[in-house]
Formats: sequence, C-alpha cells, structure tokens
Amino acid sequence: MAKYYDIDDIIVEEETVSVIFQKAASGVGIDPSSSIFIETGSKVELPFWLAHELQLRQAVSVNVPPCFNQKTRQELHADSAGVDLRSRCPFFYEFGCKIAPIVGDRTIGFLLLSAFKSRYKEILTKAHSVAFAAGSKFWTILTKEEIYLYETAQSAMASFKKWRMGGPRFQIASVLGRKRKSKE
Amino acid sequence: MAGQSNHDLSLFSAEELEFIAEDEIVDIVPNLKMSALNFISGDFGPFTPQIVTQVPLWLATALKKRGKCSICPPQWMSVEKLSQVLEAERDSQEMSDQLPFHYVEISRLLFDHARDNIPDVYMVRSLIEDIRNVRFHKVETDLEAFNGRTIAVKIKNLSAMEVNIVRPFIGRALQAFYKHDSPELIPDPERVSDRRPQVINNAPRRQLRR
Amino acid sequence: MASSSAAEGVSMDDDYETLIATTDVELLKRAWRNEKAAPEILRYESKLVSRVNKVIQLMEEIVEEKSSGGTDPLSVSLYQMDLDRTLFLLRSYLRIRIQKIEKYVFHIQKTEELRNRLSKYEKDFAKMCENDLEQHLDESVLSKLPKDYKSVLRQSSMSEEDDMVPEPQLDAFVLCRSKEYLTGIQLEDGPVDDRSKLFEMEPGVLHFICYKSIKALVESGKIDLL
Amino acid sequence: MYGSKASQLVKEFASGEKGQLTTYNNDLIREVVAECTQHHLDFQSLIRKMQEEGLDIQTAKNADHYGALIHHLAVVRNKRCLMAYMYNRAEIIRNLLWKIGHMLPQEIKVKLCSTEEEHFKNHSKALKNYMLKVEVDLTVVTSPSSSPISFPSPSPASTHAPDMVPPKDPYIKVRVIDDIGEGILLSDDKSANFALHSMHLLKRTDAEQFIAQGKMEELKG
Repeated sequence: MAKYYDIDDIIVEEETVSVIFQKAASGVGIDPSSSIFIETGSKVELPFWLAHELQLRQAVSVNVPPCFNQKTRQELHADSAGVDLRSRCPFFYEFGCKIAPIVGDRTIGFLLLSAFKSRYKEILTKAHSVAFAAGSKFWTILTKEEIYLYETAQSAMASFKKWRMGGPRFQIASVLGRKRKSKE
Repeated sequence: MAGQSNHDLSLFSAEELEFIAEDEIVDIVPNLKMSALNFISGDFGPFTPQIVTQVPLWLATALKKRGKCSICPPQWMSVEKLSQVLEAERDSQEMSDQLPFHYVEISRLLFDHARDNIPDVYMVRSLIEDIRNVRFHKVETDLEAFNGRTIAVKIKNLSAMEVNIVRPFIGRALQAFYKHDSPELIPDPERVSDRRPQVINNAPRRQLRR
Repeated sequence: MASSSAAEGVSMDDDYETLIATTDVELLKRAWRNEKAAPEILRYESKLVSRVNKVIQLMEEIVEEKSSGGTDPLSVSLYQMDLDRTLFLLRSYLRIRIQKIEKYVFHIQKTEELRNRLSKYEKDFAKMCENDLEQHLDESVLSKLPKDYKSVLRQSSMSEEDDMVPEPQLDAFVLCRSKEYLTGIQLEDGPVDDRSKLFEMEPGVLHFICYKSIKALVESGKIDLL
Repeated sequence: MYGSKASQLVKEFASGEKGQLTTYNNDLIREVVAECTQHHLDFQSLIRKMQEEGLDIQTAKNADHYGALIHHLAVVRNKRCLMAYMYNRAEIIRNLLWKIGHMLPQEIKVKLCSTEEEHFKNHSKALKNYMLKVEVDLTVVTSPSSSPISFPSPSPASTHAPDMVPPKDPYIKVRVIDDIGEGILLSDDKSANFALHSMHLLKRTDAEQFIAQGKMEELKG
C-alpha cells in the first residue's frame, strides 16, 4: 500500500480494539487469560493491525472503540472545540477512518467530519496568530492531525516574518543541531 | 491525513518568491553610459544618463546598490494610490485587484535598496503594512468558509506571498475534508457539502474590524 | 503574472507577456515551478534543458573573456549575476527531480510510463539508487527474515500485488492557474454524467485543485502550477 | 502482545526530532528478528499438524489454521516495522547529502550501522556519477582541502558551490564563528586567513559551504 513506510500510519495501527472471536484459534499466546487456545466467543484486546486482518477473514467481530462511543459524541456535539480528543486517541481522525468500515458503523464518518469542521475554525484563528503560546490548554487537546495543520500554518507565518525581517539567508543545516549560539 | 508525506517539499520559500518577483520590469534613471546588456534572460539598455530605461528589478537594485541609477517607484506605490487601495480593502470582503501579484516582494526590495527614491517612504511603508494585514485577515475569514468536501477552490486576487502563506494550511485542510467527507466513509444521503466549487472570497458580508 | 485586470504601472499584465516570445529562461522557470509543485515527477524537458545548457556555456565563455579582457568590472558582475540566476533555475529544476526519484525510486522503476519521463542520466541514477537501497534493506533486514518474507516489493509470498511500494499522493491539492479559458474539467473520478461535476477555469485566476483532476492539463501545458 | 517490540522500534524513531537521527538500535532489531523466526516456526508446526491430520491446508479453516494465520500476520507486522525503521532512516541519511555534502560528520557516523554508512557512500557515488554526466553540481561541495570530489571542469560553473538559496548579489559580508584554519583557496585563487570572529567580503559561492557547516554566519543589512 502507498503508506507502507508511513510512520504515523504504523503507530495508528498499534491502537488496541476489543474483539470477539468468531472462530477458535490454537497455538497463539495473545489472550493472557487463556493458555494458547482461544475458544469461539472469547473477548480479547488486540492491536488494530491484527484485529483488522482477522475481521476481513470473519475470524473476529470488532467492537466500537471507546473513543467513538456515545459519551464522546455528546461532548463533541455540545462543545467540540473544548473536547480533549488527544487523550481519547492521539490519531482520532486517522483511527476513525480505519475503524469505521470494519465495525460497520456509518455514523463514525459523519462524526469525524463534523468534529473536524467545528474544531478547524478554532485552529485556524489561533494558528495564524504567531503570538499564540504552544503550551496553552487548547494545544494539549488537539489530535496529531490537528497539530500538523496548526504547525503548518504557524511555520508558514514564521518563515514569512523571518523573510520580512531580512534574517540571514542561510540557516545552519538543522541536522547538525544547535551550534553554539554566537549572537553578539 | 496523518503523516502527510512531506509534501512541503514542494513549498516555495519566501526567498524563491522574491527571486521570481525580481524578474518584474521597473523604470530606472541611469547616471552612467553603458552599452546594451545581452543577458540570457533578455536584452536591456543601452543606458544613457538621465534617459528612463526599463530593466528587471534585480538589475535595477544591483545598479542602484553600486550608485549607477535611481529607481522610479511603480505608480501603485504612491501614498495617494495606496490610500485608495486600503480604503477599498477595508470596505469589502472582496480582495481588491489593484495591486500586482508580487506587490509584497517588490515593495520590500525597494524599501531595502531604493528608500531614497520613494517619496513619503514611511507613509508608503505603513500603508502597505496596513493593506497586507487587512488582506491577511480577510483570507483567514475566507478559510473559515470551508466546510466540506470541496474539490476546487477559486482564490480571487490573492498575491503571491499571501497565497504562499496559506497554501500549506489550505492544502492540508482540504486534504482532511476530502478524506473525512469521502463517500466510503459517509454514504451519499448524509453528505451536506455542496458539489459546486466554493468561490473563496464570497464569504458572508461581515463588518470588518477597523 | 499580474492579477487578471491590468494593474497599470510597473508590472506587465498577462496579455503582453504571452505576446512576446517567452524566453527559454521563462520556460525553465515554468518547468521549475511545475516540477516543484507537482506531487509526481513530470516529463523531462530535454530540448529546453539542452538549449539552456548551450547558452550557459556560451555566456560563461563571454564572462571569462570579459573578466580577463579588461571590460569594466560592473558589466562583468552584471553578466555574472544574470548567469547565476539561470544556473540557479537549472540546478533547482534538476535537483527537485533527483529528489523525487530518490523518494519514489521503486514506484518509478516498476512503472514503464514513469521511467520514460526520465532523462538518460536520470535513468542511470534511478537504477543505481534502486540497487543501493535494495542492497541496504536486504543486508540490514530482509536477509534475516524467514523465507517467505524476504521480498522488498511484497510483504509475503501470499501478497497478490506489490504492497510495499510508496507512491506519490496524486489527490494532493495544488495551486494552479490556466492561461486560457478551460471547460469540461472532470473533478470527480467516476462517470461524468451530470454537468455539475464539470468545472471551468477562467484564465489568470488561481485555483486550489486536486492534482489528479488537472494532471493531463499540466502535462499539455494548458495549466501552470504555482 | 505480538508486535509490541516492533512498534517500540518505530516509536523510538518517531520520538527523534524531525530530520534528526537516533542511535541505531541493534539489540531491539535483533529481538524483533528473533520474534519473526519464532513466529515462523510456530506457523510451520501448526501447518504440519494440520497436514498430519490429513487436512487440506488451503481449505480447512480449523483452530490450527487461524493460529497459523495469526503467526503469519505477526511476521508481516514485524517486517513492516523493521522496514519502516530502516527505510525512513535511509531517507534522512540520503538527505544529509543535500544538506551538508559528501562528508559524513563523526557526530552522525556514530549513530549509523555499517550498512547505513555503506548506503551513504553508495548514494554519494551515484549522485556524483549523475552530476559528472550533466556537468552541473547540485550538492554543497566540500572544500578542496578536505576530500575533494574529482570534477572535470569544462566550464567554471561546475566548480562553484551551487546555490541552495536563490542568488543575490555575488558578494556578501560574513563573520567566522568557528575555526576554519589557514590558506583556504577561494574560487578567484585568492587565499584567505579565516581567524575566529574576523569579517570578510566573500563571494557567496565560497562562503555557502562554511555557513552550511556552521563555521560562518552572514551579516545582514
């Protein structure tokens, strides 16, 4: 797949989901409660990458993860910009896109879109004002994707201001890390 | 949307935009006699003292730096014209089209290299600063108008530098909308976004903060 | 170049610019901007680059003569600046292409149509790049894995297609502008039945569009990327 | 849980600053590779068990089949993490060539494994090979005094250190902020003595490589 080497994509697939085995499986040590035989019907926590492949082959059914449950939806509906999505799932949107088709819940897609739309405006107004401190509460509730969006706007604004100030035209190659600051 | 492949590879740096803007043609009044210059980028001159000649901005600033000419500021860089533009910008959500595409870079280059050739240079400079701020703010309010799967967005009258600043943001925002509003995720009937491309600057009229 | 309506004063508006024969430098600038903005590698502008190379060589000799032949140093340094500007464009154009080859070497090497967009020397480079990377990944990881998992293109012998190859994002949004009035641009993939799906572009107006919708128009030169 | 060591490897890479390299984690890689071997052994023993029971492994979907499937998926996951770790590091290593040229600084060399160093050298050769053919120099050239790259220079252009930033007036004012040493030959054959904190009017093309290596800074305005 096009995203095979994408680090974030790999990390998103490490998220755990709870599944119910539709088929038995022997000789595997993934269910701490049972030895190496998993009966049909047993409930197990699996990483998404395993749950997804097993679901495709009808070996398991996947439950809707907590970060997309009713409680989160109500909070998002009430005041989406205030909801701490990052603590629920750092890749809330990416994970949502991956989980929606395999839990057969069409409303997740709609939830993602409406959450993104309403939080997007908040990010926009805060992002383009360079003065906004990154450490504030608003920053900590953003998901990774929102932070990418935020950082893109911030860096574009910052490089424009640097150019306008007429800063030195070369930067020291960042890979060398911070050279001794010799600003007289 | 996560882990965008570093599509930022394709971003133009402000220096590169300045480089592109340096090909814009300006009028200069040379004070030297020099035969025509047959550059790769075109033929310029010959140069005779006090005779107005048209050259690219990079050549104009190079000659000016060496005291060989004075640069005639472009017609739009006058207090009178810029006050008109500022007024127009403040009065409508539309972006006015009276400034050239590279007005930010051109004005900066002239402030850096030909300040003494610009009448009321401090006034001109602050007018351009105000115009730029008003336009940036308007771009921001237009961005807020994004709300769904837009496939194409028309950007009316944005200048090169303004576009370059919002480009990465718009790119990723549209990408996110495009992905989250995609048919596989949300079946058609529930989709709200209109199919027509949005004209970016027809956001609802709003009283601009003076 | 300038916004659609002609702003009098310094900058020439579009019509004038398209009238005069666009110089090779203008064409190179366009190729550079297109290559920089497009997510995938475009066709190599071989005729243009060879013309530019010749004129650079010629100009270097002229600058060489002038600087040793006692011409006034001012005009020498101006000719040198003009030369540096063209050299920058050429280097930047070639460098972006090489970086795209580095980034998508497996994808390019296994897709005939993409490989044919490369110059002769780019093809040689792509071959070496592919071998180097394959050898590195093989020595460090693949050779140590169980037998059915040693491929650099397929995750395992059970994979039906090359499912390990990174590809450029053709649905990325790019900024573009057309020189003429364009109609019938199909925005959505899938059947083009209803008219609302088709899109028009006025000349000189900027648009943010999904790259794959205008890919062909960029290749045919009708649309410039910015 | 299966695959957790492998994803720890990927997270370790992701924890590094963008574009910066963490030290090559040889032990963790060896552990993940060992896991793959073990998974594959378990996979084969489950398949053999099914064959001994006379089942057709293509169609029979019993508990052993699903057990074998899980082991297979674990190897595929581990492979993806190992490959992503090496591939993304290799990308950063190749980008070093654009940023600081063909000489690998010691502070980076210590973070690499042997095949990564080899990859850097091979890639440098491939690039030099290409640049020789097109007779255009695309990378920051290391100064002649250290390992010079042999360049036939039919045209003076190819001896210039190329611009990574659009060209300006060729001459710029710089200050030396780190020891460079004596008698560096400049492109116009004048040699210069770059004492610490001394200031010079240099050709941009000569100054660029020293600035990229953090030995000089440009004075602006």
